[in-house]
Amino acid sequence: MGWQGIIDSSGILFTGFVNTLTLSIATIILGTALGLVVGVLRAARIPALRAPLRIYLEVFRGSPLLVQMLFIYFGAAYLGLRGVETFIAALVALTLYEGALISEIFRAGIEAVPRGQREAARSIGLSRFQIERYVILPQTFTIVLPPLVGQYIGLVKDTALATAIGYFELVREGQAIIDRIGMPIEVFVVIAAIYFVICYPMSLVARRLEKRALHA
Amino acid sequence: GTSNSGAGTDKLKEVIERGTVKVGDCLSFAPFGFMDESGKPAGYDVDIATEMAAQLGVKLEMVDTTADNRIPNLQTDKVDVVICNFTENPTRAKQINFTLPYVIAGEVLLVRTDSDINGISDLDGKTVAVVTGSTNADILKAANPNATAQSYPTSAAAVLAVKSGQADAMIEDSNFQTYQAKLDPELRVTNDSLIPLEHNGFGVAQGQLNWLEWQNQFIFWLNHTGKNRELYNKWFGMDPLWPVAYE
Amino acid sequence: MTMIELKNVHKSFDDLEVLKGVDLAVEKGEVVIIIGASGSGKSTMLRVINNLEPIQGGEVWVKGIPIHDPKRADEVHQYVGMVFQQFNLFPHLTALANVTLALQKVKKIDAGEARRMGVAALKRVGLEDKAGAYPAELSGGQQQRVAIARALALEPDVMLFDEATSALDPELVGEVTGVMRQLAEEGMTMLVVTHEMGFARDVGDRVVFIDEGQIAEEGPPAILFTSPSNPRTKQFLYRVLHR
Amino acid sequence: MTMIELKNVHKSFDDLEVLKGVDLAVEKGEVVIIIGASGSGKSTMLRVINNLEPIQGGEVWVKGIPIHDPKRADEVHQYVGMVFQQFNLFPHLTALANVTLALQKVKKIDAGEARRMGVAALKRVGLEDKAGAYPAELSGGQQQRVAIARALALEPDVMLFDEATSALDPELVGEVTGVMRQLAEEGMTMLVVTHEMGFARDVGDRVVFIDEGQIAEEGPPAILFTSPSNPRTKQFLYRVLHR
Amino acid sequence: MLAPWATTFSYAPAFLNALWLTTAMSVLAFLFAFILGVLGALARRSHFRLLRFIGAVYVEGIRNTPVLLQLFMIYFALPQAGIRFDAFQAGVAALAVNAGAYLTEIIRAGLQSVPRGQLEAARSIGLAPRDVFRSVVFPQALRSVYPPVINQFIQVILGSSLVSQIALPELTNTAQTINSQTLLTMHIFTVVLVLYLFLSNVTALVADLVGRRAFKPPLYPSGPRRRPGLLSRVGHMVRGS
Ligand SMILES: Nc1ncnc2c1ncn2[C@@H]1O[C@H](COP(=O)(O)OP(=O)(O)OP(=O)(O)O)[C@@H](O)[C@H]1O
Ligand SMILES: Nc1ncnc2c1ncn2[C@@H]1O[C@H](COP(=O)(O)OP(=O)(O)OP(=O)(O)O)[C@@H](O)[C@H]1O
Ligand SMILES: [Mg+2]
Ligand SMILES: [Mg+2]
Repeated sequence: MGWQGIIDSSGILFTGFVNTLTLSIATIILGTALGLVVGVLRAARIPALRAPLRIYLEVFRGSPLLVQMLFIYFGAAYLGLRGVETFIAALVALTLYEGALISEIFRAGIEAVPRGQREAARSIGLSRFQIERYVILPQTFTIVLPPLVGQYIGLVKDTALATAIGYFELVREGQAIIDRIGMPIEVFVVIAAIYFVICYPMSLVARRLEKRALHA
Repeated sequence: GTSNSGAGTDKLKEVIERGTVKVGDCLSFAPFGFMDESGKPAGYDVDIATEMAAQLGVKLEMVDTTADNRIPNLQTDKVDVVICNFTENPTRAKQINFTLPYVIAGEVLLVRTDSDINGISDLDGKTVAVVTGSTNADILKAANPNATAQSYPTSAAAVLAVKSGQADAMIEDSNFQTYQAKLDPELRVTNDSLIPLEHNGFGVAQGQLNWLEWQNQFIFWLNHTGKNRELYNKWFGMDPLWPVAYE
Repeated sequence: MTMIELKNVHKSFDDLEVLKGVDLAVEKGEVVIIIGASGSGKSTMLRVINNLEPIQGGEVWVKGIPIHDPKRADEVHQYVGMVFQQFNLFPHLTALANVTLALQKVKKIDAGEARRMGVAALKRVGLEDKAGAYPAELSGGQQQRVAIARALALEPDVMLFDEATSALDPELVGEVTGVMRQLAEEGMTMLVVTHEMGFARDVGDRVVFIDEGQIAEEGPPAILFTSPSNPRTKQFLYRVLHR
Repeated sequence: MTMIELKNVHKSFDDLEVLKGVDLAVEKGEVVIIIGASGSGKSTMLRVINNLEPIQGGEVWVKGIPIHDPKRADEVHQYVGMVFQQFNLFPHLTALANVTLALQKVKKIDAGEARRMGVAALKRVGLEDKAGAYPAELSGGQQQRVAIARALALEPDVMLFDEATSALDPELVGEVTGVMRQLAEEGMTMLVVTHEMGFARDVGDRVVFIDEGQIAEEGPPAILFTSPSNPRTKQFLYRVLHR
Repeated sequence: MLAPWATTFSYAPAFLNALWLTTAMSVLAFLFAFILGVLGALARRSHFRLLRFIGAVYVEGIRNTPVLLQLFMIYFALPQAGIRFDAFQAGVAALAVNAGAYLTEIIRAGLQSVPRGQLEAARSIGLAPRDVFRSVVFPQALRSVYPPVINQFIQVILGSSLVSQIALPELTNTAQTINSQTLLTMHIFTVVLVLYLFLSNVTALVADLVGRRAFKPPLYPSGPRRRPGLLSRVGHMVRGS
């Protein structure tokens, strides 16, 4: 049967590809939104939020994503939360985890904006919100973009862990094919190639952005 | 946590009104459940689920699950019924309800053809793949304490471990194992069952008596019409190893 | 009319007391030059007036408003404009957008009118033709003039300059002091921290010498520069003028 | 004795020709001051002499060694020491270790003797008490003096200074020019790129004015500063001296 | 109320055993990864085009595919080619190969980050190229890579949880097994989460103490004393303060 078996399985591979992409894009959107909010709040050093945000960050950055995912998947089940299916559990876990990492990117970006910018903005009477919105965040854009794209690459790869709670993304589909036709090396190489095709262009973009940021 | 899900409500009515039945099925457990070339669910359990939807007159919604998720899925009402080679035992029955058995199995060892393992007593110092959340780790420990269990998340991974030589043997349901051995000439199944027979039924959440009753009726129908035997033959290429009731 | 009044202002950073009881009153139309050694507290004094630093004691009044009262502190920005040593232009906005940002967002002036006012402010500093340029495309002197225009557009009653020329290449200093001279002539009330002694002599109505967080001596430039009475002032002037 | 001789040196960066045929001879004990506008090629000339940049044409001789010959180029470091604008001290080594590194690694002098020589070199720049300090613990002026000691310890015949004081705060400049003055008095051959005109006048034997990659004019400071003949020199000096 | 916790803690021996496996695997993997990282960085800076190419393929190939997949390749697929690792060895190999790619880039960047002026000053005092590297470039690079290297170590510890998927009874796998037996999800995963947090924080703390002592002048400028949490201190180190 040989490679023919893999070619015959292109339908299942495509399903996996679509599922991986769906989970990745959903996580990119939600994780970035969460990261932005947390990053801005942390940079603002609001005393009441300091400890809770800090705990959120330390827990999600300091423990394995896989454990978080299992915890949320099984935990939600026993907390009586209805409708937490694999996709939702994977999405929630990935969003919380990537959101923690992304928030640090935003925070670093905000803190890289020179103090003088904030002072000048206050001097012309802008409000706290206006300072962030019109002066600080636009300037962080070029700073955060390269590491952000870098983080997205990690995120796409991290979606592979959803395999462990039974989400049919690429790696799980690969196992399903091996289950039927064997040939683990060939199947895994094909899966790796698909990931590479998604991630490598992102790496190139990240690198180009980084160079541009350095020269700006 | 026990069920806060369906107690008191009439699940049967609910399913018919909803127009869909949500069936939890293990899709990494060929030929009971798996993904075919085009990525669609297929297999013995899947066909039974399809038959069930037809008899209910509703649409089928397949929810993939794994062995260790069967009970949580029922308890949190994510599925209406689990069809996944679910072995009945009193401990589990404290958390969920079981139907009558629809398929009966022994537990056998799957080994490589060239292996010298022929029974449980040959497992001294060997590694044996089991699936997390199945009863097999306990069976192994009781049957031969000198063997080491390796706990994989799916049956697919466990079979792969035997094929690639990462495990010396795998304990699993005889139906499943026989099918695997038929698929791959490099694998064979040992003869003797490690335990008294296992009776596998559907699982439903506790307290849904109408629903449970309907499921039993459905299994009775499957058996006495010969539908069950026909499907078994379709997927396993032989008659069931052990007969079920009311055939 | 007294535009700015500091009464016994105390300011510390952690354990370091930087302003140790400063009293100062600036009248409308006055140009006050502030001199003193590095670290003496000149910048801190301006920043306190502009509510960029909280104080630990004393009072700060701007046009009769108690800036030391946290509830009213932010009103200072309606009356006081500040120009920083490092320009602090917003690099992602054009010169014009730098000037109009606060007009639109703070004063809620509509875009067309804000634009007209912004161009007028740029004209005052001689940069109407650079309205569309980004800060990175401007020389240091031009950047600082945009920063002045940004403050002027809000029509402040008082302008604070903190070493507005000392980050500039020597050739460019004249551009900016020129604009400052012109403002002084137009009657703007100004507090100016500077090391440009020529400018101080020409333009200042009064020179204030700060030493270790206190006002050690003050007076008209003609007198203070030629015959300072405080020995510290003497020493400082000697070092600055004879190097 | 001619210590350094440049003959028709050409140096380009890609398409940009930075040195366009430079001729220069420096005699033993001479102190040559190099002045010129920013970007005129002053630094590049020193870097070429010190074999930090390859040249595209012409010859560079140091104590009779042809530095333009790649095989002998590295010998220059035995005779020439260089002090950079940015100090370039090794941050992970103490002041003393900065000074003794080359003594041990290049001259293979044993640790004890190297240490004695290093302390002596630090003493010459007035820093024997800072032997154990790391660069980050020293002021800019002290760092630059350690950099001078590092070069001196190798007993060079020629010292190159590239704006050795222009990264320093004004108050600290004197520290470093003081050491340079003293070296000049002791008879060290020196090439000095500087903007400190007072120092140039006092210490220089000869002033070389570089304009767009060429030596436009040279002569003793007394003459060149007061009555330059080249109009470009005049313009440059006017701008530098009358600001 | 307390019964679930009592049940959970009755598994203490299993958890401790698992903790040990996780630690041993992480430490071994990190050691190999560091060696791979140094070799990779040297390859990528080599004069030989082929070595540079191999280095690039290694880094890009690994960094653009999931670790889980790399682990499955090594454990399930390599035996097909006659190369067999047990679960522990496969875990060590996968984590080392993966982290090695990141360390390659970290170390390469560290070598590159030494300012040009340092090289020029070193040449000006006549140091030979070998001494320039040994006495000037390497010690400075080491300082600048220390924080991100430690961070990478922590990533290895956290990443080791993936090895649960090939049935090695490390922390995560053990948790899954106990969970399927007891269904005490909240309790069991809380314990595991705490154990991972403990491991990563202790690593950060020890690295911080070592960093403070091992480098002269001290790695962290003795500025106004702040008290950031351990992990964010490493984060701070990582961003290269
Ligand atoms: N944010 C701060 N935190 C701690 N100390 C500060 C801060 N800002 C200023 N200082 C200290 O306060 C003192 C006065 O600083 P200030 O900037 O007002 O001096 P200055 O007179 O403007 O000096 P310069 O001429 O150098 O600008 C200095 O010792 C300075 O180190
Ligand atoms: N590494 C390089 N690559 C490309 N161009 C360079 C390089 N180094 C210097 N240049 C260019 O060569 C010219 C001469 O530079 P050089 O540093 O010698 O000037 P300089 O006279 O020392 O100026 P300054 O007073 O600003 O230090 C400049 O136009 C500069 O941009
Ligand atoms: Mg100041
Ligand atoms: Mg130069």
